[in-house]
Amino acid sequence: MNTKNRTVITANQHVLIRLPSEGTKIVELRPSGVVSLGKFGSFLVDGVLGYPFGQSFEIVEGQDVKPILSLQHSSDPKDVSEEPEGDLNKEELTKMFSENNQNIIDIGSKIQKLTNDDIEELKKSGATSSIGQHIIDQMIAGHEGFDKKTLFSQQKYLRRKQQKFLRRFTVEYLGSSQMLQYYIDKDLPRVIDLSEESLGLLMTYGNVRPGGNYLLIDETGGVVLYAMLERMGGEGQVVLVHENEHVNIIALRHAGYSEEYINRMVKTIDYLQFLEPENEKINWEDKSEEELAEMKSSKREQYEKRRERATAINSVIETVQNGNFDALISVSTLHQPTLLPRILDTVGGSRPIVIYNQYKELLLETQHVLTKDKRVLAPSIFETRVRPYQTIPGRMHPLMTMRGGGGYILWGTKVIPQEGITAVGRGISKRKREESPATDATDS
Amino acid sequence: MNTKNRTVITANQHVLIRLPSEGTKIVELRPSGVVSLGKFGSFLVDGVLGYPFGQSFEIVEGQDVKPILSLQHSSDPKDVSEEPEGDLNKEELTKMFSENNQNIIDIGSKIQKLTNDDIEELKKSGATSSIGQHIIDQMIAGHEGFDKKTLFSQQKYLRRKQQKFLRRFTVEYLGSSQMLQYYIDKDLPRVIDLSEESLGLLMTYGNVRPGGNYLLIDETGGVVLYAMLERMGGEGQVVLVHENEHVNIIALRHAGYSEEYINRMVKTIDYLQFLEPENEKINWEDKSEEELAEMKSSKREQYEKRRERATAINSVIETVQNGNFDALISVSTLHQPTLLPRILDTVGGSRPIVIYNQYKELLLETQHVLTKDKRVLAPSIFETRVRPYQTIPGRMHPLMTMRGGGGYILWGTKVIPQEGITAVGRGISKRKREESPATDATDS
Amino acid sequence: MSFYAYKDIIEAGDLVLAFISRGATKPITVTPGEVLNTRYGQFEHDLMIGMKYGSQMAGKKGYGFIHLLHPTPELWTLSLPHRTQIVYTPDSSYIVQRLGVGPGSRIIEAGTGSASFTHSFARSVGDKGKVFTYEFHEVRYNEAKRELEEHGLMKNTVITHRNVCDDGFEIDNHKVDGDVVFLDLPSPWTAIPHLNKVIAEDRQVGICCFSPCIEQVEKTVKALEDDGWTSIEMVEVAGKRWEARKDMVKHVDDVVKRLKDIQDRKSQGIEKLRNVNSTAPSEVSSTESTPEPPSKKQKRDRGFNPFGKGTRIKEGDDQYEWRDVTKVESEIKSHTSYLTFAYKNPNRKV
Amino acid sequence: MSFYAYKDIIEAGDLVLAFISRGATKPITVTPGEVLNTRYGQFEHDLMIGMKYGSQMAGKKGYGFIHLLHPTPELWTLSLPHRTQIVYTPDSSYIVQRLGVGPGSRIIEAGTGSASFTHSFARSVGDKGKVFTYEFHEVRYNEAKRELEEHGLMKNTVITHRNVCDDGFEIDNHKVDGDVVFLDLPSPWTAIPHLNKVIAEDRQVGICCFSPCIEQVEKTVKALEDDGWTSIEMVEVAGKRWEARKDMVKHVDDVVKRLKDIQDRKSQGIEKLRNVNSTAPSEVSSTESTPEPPSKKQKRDRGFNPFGKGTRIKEGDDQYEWRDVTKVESEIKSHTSYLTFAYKNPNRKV
Repeated sequence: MNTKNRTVITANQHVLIRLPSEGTKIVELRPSGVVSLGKFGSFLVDGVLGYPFGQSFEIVEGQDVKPILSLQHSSDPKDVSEEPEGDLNKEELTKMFSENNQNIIDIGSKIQKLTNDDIEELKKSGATSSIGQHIIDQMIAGHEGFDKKTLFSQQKYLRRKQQKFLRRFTVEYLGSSQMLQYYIDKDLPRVIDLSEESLGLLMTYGNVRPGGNYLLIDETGGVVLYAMLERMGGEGQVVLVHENEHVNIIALRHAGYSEEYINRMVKTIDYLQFLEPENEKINWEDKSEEELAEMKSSKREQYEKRRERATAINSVIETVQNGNFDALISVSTLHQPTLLPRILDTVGGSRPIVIYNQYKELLLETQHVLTKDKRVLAPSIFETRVRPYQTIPGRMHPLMTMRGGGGYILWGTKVIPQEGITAVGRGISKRKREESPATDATDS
Repeated sequence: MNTKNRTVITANQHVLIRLPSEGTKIVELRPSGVVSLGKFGSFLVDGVLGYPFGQSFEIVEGQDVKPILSLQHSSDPKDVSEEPEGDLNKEELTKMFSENNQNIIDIGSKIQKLTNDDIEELKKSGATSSIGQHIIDQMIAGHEGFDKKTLFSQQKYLRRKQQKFLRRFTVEYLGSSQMLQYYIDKDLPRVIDLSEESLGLLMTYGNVRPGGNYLLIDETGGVVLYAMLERMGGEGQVVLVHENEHVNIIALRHAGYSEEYINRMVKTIDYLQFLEPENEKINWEDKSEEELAEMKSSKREQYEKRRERATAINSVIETVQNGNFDALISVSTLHQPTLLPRILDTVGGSRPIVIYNQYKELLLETQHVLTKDKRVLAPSIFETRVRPYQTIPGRMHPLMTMRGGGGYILWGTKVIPQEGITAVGRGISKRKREESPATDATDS
Repeated sequence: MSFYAYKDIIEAGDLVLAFISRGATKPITVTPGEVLNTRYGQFEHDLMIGMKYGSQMAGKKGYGFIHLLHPTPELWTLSLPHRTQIVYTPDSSYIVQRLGVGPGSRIIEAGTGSASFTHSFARSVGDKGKVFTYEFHEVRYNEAKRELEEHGLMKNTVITHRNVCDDGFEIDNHKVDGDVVFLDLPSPWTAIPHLNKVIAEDRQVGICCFSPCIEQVEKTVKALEDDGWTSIEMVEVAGKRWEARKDMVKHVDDVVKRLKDIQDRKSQGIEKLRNVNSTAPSEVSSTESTPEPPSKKQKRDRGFNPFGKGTRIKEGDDQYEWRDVTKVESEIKSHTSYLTFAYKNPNRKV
Repeated sequence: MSFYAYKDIIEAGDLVLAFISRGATKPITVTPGEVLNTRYGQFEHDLMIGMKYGSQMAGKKGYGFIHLLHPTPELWTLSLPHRTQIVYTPDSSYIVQRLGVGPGSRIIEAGTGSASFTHSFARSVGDKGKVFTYEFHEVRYNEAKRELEEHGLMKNTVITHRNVCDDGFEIDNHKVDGDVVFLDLPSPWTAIPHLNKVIAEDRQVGICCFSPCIEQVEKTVKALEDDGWTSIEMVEVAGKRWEARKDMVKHVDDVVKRLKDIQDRKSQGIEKLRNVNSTAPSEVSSTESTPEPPSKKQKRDRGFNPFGKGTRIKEGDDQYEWRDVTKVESEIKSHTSYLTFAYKNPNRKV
């Protein structure tokens, strides 16, 4: 059973902390513990327990917290992020235009009279909830150009400063999106450039759901595996193929799953065992009760360990030999064109084949191989990109910059070709081409 | 001199006709001629002469025209394309919602009582300006669901019908964008998938301007050449390399340039002459006046022709051998990685190298070759895509579909490497890498 | 056959998606005695029974084939006649991922539309979760209801004929208790205030509003703010499909050879002409520079023709050199809708 | 040196763009006696004089180098310290192409901003055309004016210090007669009505308004319609830069070999251990299945290590197999501005 609480902030779970700087942190909530957020302060774990996930807090007194509406909203009813309503008239706009222009050149650190030392001093001087606001007030006082800025740029400036000094944070459930976000921020190559939208597409094209029996290649340290376990809700099984002696599922350290749970849901097998099962099966014969009785306890322990290992290996090899997996999901840097043809037959009929790669060029090579191999129907390469907007009323536009990349996904369906089937004749094929300009499955 | 009139619709020029269906047509405006627009009617050329380019017309009486504001605007002050102002309230919106939904399933050709024959009959029945509106009225009368549609969907429906039957058209100057648009509509492979935005980027990165001396490879039938001539305004020269016996600049047929003009601005050379100039130069010695005087007139004519040809070939070969071109612009399906290293030296120092290809994969191969070849600085692949919006007030969104593709452009700068220069040492190089994550020119 | 799990062998009564060609997948219910007619041949239902899902099946006359696919929400979406605007997979998969939809989620969806996203939700929430979907349009409601029943999805799905903008989301005999809301309505801002009565009170609730026009987004953002939703963010999802293709490599050396060949053939022609006129012995040397005889099969003599100009060449033909390239769909979906996300929290211990 | 035409040899007083590295191009005016200091070394201006534009130049101490580039509007844009929002080349090149800017065009540009687009316009319209550019902000006006003068662009460019929203576009002693208008202003709708006095009356006039926010577009569209502009269309331009890279090919066979190698080394280890304990003769056969000795250079013995794990490998190293791949910039410009195009016609014979 999955004993994680997905809805309420609970002791002894790993959670994601989102900071006003848009930074993220994964922490374990030890009862009576203290979590340090660096320059954003620190808080007592007990203060956040019992609230639903997604709750935002502000550090108020010492390490105590109070719930707030969101990172952008202070507890005050009116706060700086609110925009003036109504259309600005021409005069105001012209003024804004001129002032905007005027300040672009002038603004710089040189007119910022508050030094970093000053700020550090202020931070040390008190631990009240108003410290962030206090620092901001001081900074405004030290900013000569501030009153010359437009209302909008003042607000933008304040918001930026706020992000740096307000002692606020949100406690989020550590779902797969949060886990991925954490790795994207900290170690993008670790997750092979995977984006949240590509992860979502992987899960959907892979038809990942409770009760499925999946074959997975995951070189993201377990982030993809974690997403699958989330979608499976404790039902089904993932056979995870790995290339090293030991599997790397470091991301699952934060997952809060019990070892028993992981052992039940995830079976691991290395490529040697996968591709040369007969050699790698372990010949094992249980010793008789009598023999066991004669063993020293240390020997007996060793025996049990070896028995367990042999059973596990033989069992997963057998699972692979039985095949009929409900999907193959591959997020790997290994050369897929030489790998896939050797493992495709373990996937059941009409089940999805979903291959992720950071580079479209490598999926291109893979698609050509799969198109020749009749066992995958209609493989295509998909690209999905999410573009976030600024939604300030009256100033709506896409964000000016965003992360490039995000990877590509090849999706096809495992099928069972029949010997000796002829495609339709040339004449029909010609008419068909005219009707549907897309490459046709019967052409391949 | 370029004798084309760029501002006023003038007799004997080729122009682009834009139709309400968004179709385009290139026609030559012969004085007193008649231009047929198929189902949109036909018009007397003399009726449109003297108006500025960009003028829209409606066919009124017989083949006469009257100027109108635009294809979307009838001469009536109030027309169907105008939207009701102001916010709709909740009730109206709910109504719209329900009606919208209701009609989606119902609308189809089955409830369209007017047959195509009826429409043809109506079209024959009169040639007045009101025929389009008349047909639309009849169609509305025959459309049972029409009064059930929302105002918006009624308008959308009308606009769609209008596009089919209103006898309107715009006469545009046949600029390079229009020429390209025409080929995109009619024969996309002819222009190798080139988009207007890629063409613009080619011209800008190629620094095409009056007085330049350019080396061009153009397999689009002359569309790129036409764009260059437009940017050069009759000053400078283009040396056009071609792979067949004769150059294909079919697009220039519509350009309206005189043969003299083209001969002055464009010199052509085939790859054999370009790459093996010494073999291909023609040994030519002028005959003496005495010899010429002895020739029969037919022989004399032949001699003059051969002399002209020899002079032209030798002259262009010499131009290439002198090199120092102001840019290399290549829009070609030939394998660039083997071609470029052989022609790069004809380009002057600090001049742009601009290579277009339909496929990024092929520019990728080219970039690798150029990065190794020290003669091109900082080559990169650029992609530009324009996304058009619907701008109906209150219903603003990007168009739901658009053409995919548009090609890619590799841009770098021709430089002159020096022998024996050492890059900075490893220590410095390491620090540098940390400072600027992009691949650095000194690395290659 | 079920949208909740795979089975292996086709039985009578099963829903099978007959994959005819890209862009042409036909849903059929396997019925003894019936025949599927396609332009690739005829396919007898009787023969399908007992075959494995995923099998390639030959046409009756010995040529042509189809593939017999097991339904999934994604393949079903592809096989749908476009009755109404569909939420395409790049959008739906992102919404599911971002809002953390999984086993146990309780979904509120309005309107049902073609029910394609409903299928996807039902698959994902499993038997511990629930999908409440609302459709105002009667014809479409009936069609969706029938389909959900036929597809066995009523196990965790409740469909209601309702104008949620006017009448809200409450359902007799059900505590909706929704924690994921998806609104695909022309005026989501009129529906948002009604949500308070049906969303969970003890945990965070996520919402996604799906609107084609930017002005709808502005109104939606305001309505969400007014109603206490936070972390509002709007995004667009751009999905593209690429196909692997091959592009012929044309070396400039071959171009040069070809130009030389043309030159030689021309001068030979002149030579021949001269020979005819003068009966002088032909110069043998003039053929020495002729390039090696072309190895490519050529129906008529085009001289040296390294790229097969004027002949019909199959992409990837072994006799030529090729490069792998990708080509995007000729028409891409440049816009589906704007997706406005937000969250609502109880802001108290629970 | 001129932005209108190339020259070949660098002279004293020339503007040279010193290309130091990608993302670091420094404009210098070649001045005898001066030295350019970069982190790749020192470069004496005196030595630049007489060199060809485009030359690679070695640093003073014998290592490091820069390239000496001839200015163009595009390279200038790249070398600009980002004084203000720049109209980037994917946008500017499209605007120029779409509005048919060419020799003889008469441009109205407001505001001048960093003057980078002004450079591009001036280059394109040539000596038959004219660029009228307006800047309200005094500091920026002065800077742009100085720069345009230094760059010799005053031949066809007129810069005016003016708030066009209030005071319009008319200029003493000039008939503006503009046929291409580019407005990069916070409130273009306040400037549009002033255009009527300065745009051409005898030919079509094209306009592009450049606005970051969608609400600005709505107001602009309305103002254009009210003022008789037609064929209004708004677009976005998305420009991306891709770099060629190489990705190592890792065959699964090598993975399998490596796993076997690890296995063998382990059992050898056990064997050795046993040998030490029992001094029994070692089994020679156990080494037979050891894979061929690794051919790659390896500093310490990692066993069979086909992909060089844990070692520093140069991208493209000959000892490994690679595939060419493209990688987009790590941060892309997802939005610059919305471009609203429209046309105005005299609607009469001229």
